[in-house]
Amino acid sequence: MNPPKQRRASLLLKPLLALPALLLSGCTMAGIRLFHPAGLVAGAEMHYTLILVITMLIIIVPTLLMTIIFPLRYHHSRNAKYTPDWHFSLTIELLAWGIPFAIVAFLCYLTIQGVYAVNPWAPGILANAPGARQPPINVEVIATDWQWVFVYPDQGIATIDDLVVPSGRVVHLQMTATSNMNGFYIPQVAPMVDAMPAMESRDAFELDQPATYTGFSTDFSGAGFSWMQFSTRVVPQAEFDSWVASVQANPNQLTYAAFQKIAQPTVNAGAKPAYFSAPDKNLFGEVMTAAMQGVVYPVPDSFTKRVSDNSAQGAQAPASPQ
Amino acid sequence: MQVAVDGPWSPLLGRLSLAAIPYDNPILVSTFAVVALLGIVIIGAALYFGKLGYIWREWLTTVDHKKIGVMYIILGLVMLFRGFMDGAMMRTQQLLADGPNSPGYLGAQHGYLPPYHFDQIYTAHGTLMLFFAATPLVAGLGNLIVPLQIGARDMAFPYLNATSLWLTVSGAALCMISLFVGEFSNATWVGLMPFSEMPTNPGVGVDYWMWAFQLSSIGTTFNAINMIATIVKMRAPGMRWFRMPVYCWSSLTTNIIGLSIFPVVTVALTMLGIDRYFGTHFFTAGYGGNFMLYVNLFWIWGHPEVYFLMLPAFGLFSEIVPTFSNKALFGYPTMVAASFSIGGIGWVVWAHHFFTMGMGPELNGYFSAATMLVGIPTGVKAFNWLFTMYRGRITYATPMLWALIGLVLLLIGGLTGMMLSASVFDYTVHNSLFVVAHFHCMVLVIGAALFAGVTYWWPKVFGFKLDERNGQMYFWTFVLASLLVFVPLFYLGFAGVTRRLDYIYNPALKPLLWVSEGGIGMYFVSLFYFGKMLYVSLRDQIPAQADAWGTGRTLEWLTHTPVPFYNFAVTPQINARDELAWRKAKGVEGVQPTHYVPIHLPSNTAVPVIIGALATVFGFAMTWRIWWLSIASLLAIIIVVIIRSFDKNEGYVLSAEDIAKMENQVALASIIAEQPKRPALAQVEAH
Amino acid sequence: MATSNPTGAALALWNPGADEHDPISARTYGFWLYLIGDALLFCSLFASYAVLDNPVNAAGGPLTAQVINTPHGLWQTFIILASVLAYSLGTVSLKNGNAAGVQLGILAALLLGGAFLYISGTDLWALAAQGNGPTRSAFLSVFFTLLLTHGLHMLFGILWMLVMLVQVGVLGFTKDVVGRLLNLRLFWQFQATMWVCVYFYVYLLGGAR
Amino acid sequence: MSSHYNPLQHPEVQQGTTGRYIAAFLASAALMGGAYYASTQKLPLMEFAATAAALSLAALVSQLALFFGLNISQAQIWKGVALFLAIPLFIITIGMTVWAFSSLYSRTMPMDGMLMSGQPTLLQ
Repeated sequence: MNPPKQRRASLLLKPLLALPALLLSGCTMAGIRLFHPAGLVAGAEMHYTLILVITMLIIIVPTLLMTIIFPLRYHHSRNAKYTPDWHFSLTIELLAWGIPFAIVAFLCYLTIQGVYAVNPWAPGILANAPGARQPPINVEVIATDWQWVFVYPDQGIATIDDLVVPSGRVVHLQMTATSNMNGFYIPQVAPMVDAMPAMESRDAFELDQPATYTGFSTDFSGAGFSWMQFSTRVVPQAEFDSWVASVQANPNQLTYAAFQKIAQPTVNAGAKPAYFSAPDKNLFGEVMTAAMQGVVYPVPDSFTKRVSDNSAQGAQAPASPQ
Repeated sequence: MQVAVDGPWSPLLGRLSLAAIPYDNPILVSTFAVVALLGIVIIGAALYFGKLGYIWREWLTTVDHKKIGVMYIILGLVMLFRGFMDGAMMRTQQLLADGPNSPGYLGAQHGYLPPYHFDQIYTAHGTLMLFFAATPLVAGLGNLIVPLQIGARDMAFPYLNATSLWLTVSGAALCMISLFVGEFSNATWVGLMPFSEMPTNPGVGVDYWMWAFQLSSIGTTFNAINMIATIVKMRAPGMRWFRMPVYCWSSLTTNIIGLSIFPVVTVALTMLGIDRYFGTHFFTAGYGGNFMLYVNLFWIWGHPEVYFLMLPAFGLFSEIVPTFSNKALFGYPTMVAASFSIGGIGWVVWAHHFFTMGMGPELNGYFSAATMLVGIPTGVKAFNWLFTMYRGRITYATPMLWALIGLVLLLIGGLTGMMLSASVFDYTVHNSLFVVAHFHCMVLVIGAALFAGVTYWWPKVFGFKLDERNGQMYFWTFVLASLLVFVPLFYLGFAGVTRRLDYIYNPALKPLLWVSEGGIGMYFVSLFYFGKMLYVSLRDQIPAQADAWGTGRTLEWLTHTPVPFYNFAVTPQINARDELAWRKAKGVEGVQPTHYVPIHLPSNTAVPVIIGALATVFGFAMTWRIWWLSIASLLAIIIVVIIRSFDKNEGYVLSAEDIAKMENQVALASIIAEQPKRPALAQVEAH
Repeated sequence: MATSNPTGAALALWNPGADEHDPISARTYGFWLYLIGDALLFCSLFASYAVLDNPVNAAGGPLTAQVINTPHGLWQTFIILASVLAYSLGTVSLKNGNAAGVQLGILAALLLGGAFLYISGTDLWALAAQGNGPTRSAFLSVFFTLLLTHGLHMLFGILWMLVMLVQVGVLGFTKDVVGRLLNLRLFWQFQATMWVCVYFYVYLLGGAR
Repeated sequence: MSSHYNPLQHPEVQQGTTGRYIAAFLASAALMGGAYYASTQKLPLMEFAATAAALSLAALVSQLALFFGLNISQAQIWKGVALFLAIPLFIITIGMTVWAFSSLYSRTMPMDGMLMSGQPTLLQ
């Protein structure tokens, strides 16, 4: 399935799905992020969703109409035709099983196709993407309690809560976590994938237009979970290169010891970013190994019992040792 | 081998100390005041009217399936109320804590609940609604109606039945105790791993959750065994398999599911328990532990559990729609086939709850496709209900209204569920409010079915109908409230709002949150009408007919209203599917038996309620690590069971004269009437 | 009883006395259902075992092949089968109400069960004493849990047998006692069946890998 | 009435016979002994697994048929049906769990790659 056709389909179908949303809350339409996918992966997700929904509406809408019409039509006051003993019809039963079966078969076919298209480990849809000819940008993602650490092994830099990637390049993400499971998600951009301690998961996306998105955790991981956001900035290649150079010049180095301080439970309200040069080459592996050896970063009692005070502290406290 | 716990521990009281009582939290203190006041009023009233002995003799120690059913339903409704209050608090918190400039009250930075408290509230909401509201309501209606519909005297194992009830109650009691002593779990109702493990969650909250869950699931397993054995072994003569009402079929499938899934979650919880108590490493991240294993085991239970609750709802619709369409159920055999298909498919789709965890596309593809298959039998059921209404004579009594709205909700929930089953869509909304809205649609189907069922069978049990006028007001306000609460959640989900947020980052979402909060307000209005409905019906008590709705078709409407505690004075002979409709067609629905034979009934026993109380103590002691008390209460349970097994009591016999008297004056046999003491039989040895 | 409807045909509408169901068969059926639930409990343990029997989950500790004693396992298999045989022969004496025969069968089954538990217990104890206790790794956690779950079932069965020894003497063969004896036979037999699965899966397959 | 009811005449009491039980014991013990014998024979893994599985399965069937006395008579049919319905669940629980985790392990736990080279001591 080639991408341009897909986008056309999405453009055509989008208003259909958006209509009720518009009616209900026109003012917040802009906030309904999933109706504005960016990039091929999210585009494919939207595309498949729309086809699936429309296929299902083929059966849902008539059934809904019947649900409304039958009780009205056959209300006792209307004296419509009444057949008290009619309780079986082979034709209707065959249709009742057959039509859903046909529709479900089609949906199954479509959804399996879709699964391969957006498989986060190796999205089929990115195989022929414009950026596929260039080497991918590799980013290692470590979810701590409750911040995101992004390590760029090829560039030798690291950031907190700030994912910067060049446009027109495929981005490969490798994820793990320190002590709790988190869900990595950038709506409109990348599929949701869990970041899990002692395990490694992956995600991938490519965006061709510079833009800024918000990402966050989707899997509850404790008291600071609601604040666990990060910004995703897609910038032109040249800007990315100069940004990398500026971070490389940063004197803060992300050794494993420095990381252990960062990984202490911290609420980074407002997702204030921090930048590091020369991260430990094997930081990702060391975090995974530590998790496998049973290292956890326990949340101090003060955070759990009186987190209201602490989230305030967290907002003022430096997000990272600088 | 006890894992060292943070903080003080003493041999006598374990981790329990005065600091465990949250007297500094105004919300909990006021809740405690209300609960304590209610408790005092209820006990005081019972004392004042001299009913304490009656409650003990006729209710707490009963083994009558109808009384047990009623108590299940009372438990379910009380817990439904508490779960609803939790839900209201959550929505209010999200409304208040919206955006960085949102104000904070009662010591919270945003909103009025600190994250830790908020997390406990939604955990409690999920746990209570599923295990202590929906499950008891489903089990209660099943207990009440299935033996009546198959013409049985009681369940196959009345004593086990009471034990199931009291184990469920003990789980609910632990949840209630956790409000005022210590804390509840903050690790969500599914128990997130490794978050629930000792290193990251050292408090007693997870233990409370674990034991409440464990005790109630043991109760539910027993109940499932009992129901299956009842349906297989206790059917009245002539009640062949394909003469059983569809509700019994759906009870059978549901309990087959229940029996097969609950052991799995028992294992998962036990593993978590020994992790927490003995320091093993099943679900930790380190030492080779695999927390995905918990997720896997949990959802092996968790997904069929959805159908465990859903199938009885379908069964209820299948009873109510024909009655109020005054027409036989359309497509009975395919209805049965669809129930079994749903049960079977429900067992092989669990991994769609963790599409985002990193299984390969072949697995995600398989689980997506398998999940979609559920749409086929569910669609068949919907069509069969529609064609039952087609060319019927429909009346809009309250149960029918609930059934109709349930059908509409099922379509919406089904559509969104089919969307979610496609993992390509799930990647965008997993763990979002869209999911929350979807499964609330589904539980509202269950809720609608349960309200329908309670309204429908109320007159059979108590002898008078619930007030129609207030019932309909309750219905409309409830439906409006549900729409207001949950439609915005779909949109919030599309906006990318995650579930379980105690703070929402985007102030632009305020209008939607307000709509949702308006729905909560509307729920309070509907609650008022619910109370008014109860009050008016209890005040007027207009006697109902045996066939209370006039168009009943199944066996339970054949016996007296209110139903005597012995169900049928003489066991009916079954001649057809929809026996009562058949008798009406033959003009013999009023023919009563001409003579009676004595009925053998089991005696009441205090053992189940004692087991329940000891189980509560056991759970509490384990939670607080009071080892001596845990061992003592566990031993006490075993000793009580052994003592009971030496009991020679063989029940009692209701003489034919007694039956004749009660048949002429039905109120004497009603389940709320106090029965005179009847001498027990002793068991004799065989030779 | 039959009654006639307006058309005069005889219709059976009521069936006096038909509510006397067969209590023993309902009871063994209910217990059978419980055993199926119990089998699913073991089944989830086996599934967990299959997942955790993996070098990743051994965390550097031993795997199945290093912690089992296959010949011991074989002896345990024979012992538990013999125990079931003893109990079953006891129930053959039940056919003609021979209380002494029943008690003898139970007693033999009980002693053999005790021997089984003794072997199991000493093996596990020795393993834990080597430092390979259940807290060593996730694999050992599931290994111990699987074997101890089976052991706890056996222990419960032995307790039940003790109670039945007394009940046969004190109460005689009442309906309840006979029902319990039949259920206990199912329960004890079920432990042997589960042990065959454990022996096959853990001792033979696990040992071969 | 239950007072006239002789529990010893119940078919489930009367069904047991000494011969059948002894046969059950001998069959099960021989089959399990055979499986043990196969384990001492240095067979290739798959071949041994198949042999041991077949013998153990036969031992289970012999217990079901001879010890439990499961058959399709009126007294036992519903037990048979219950077991028949449960067997697929046993297979699904174990089989699909193993399938899911085999995929998950190969994707999320790359043992021989980065980790082993980084920390060779961990898993030794």
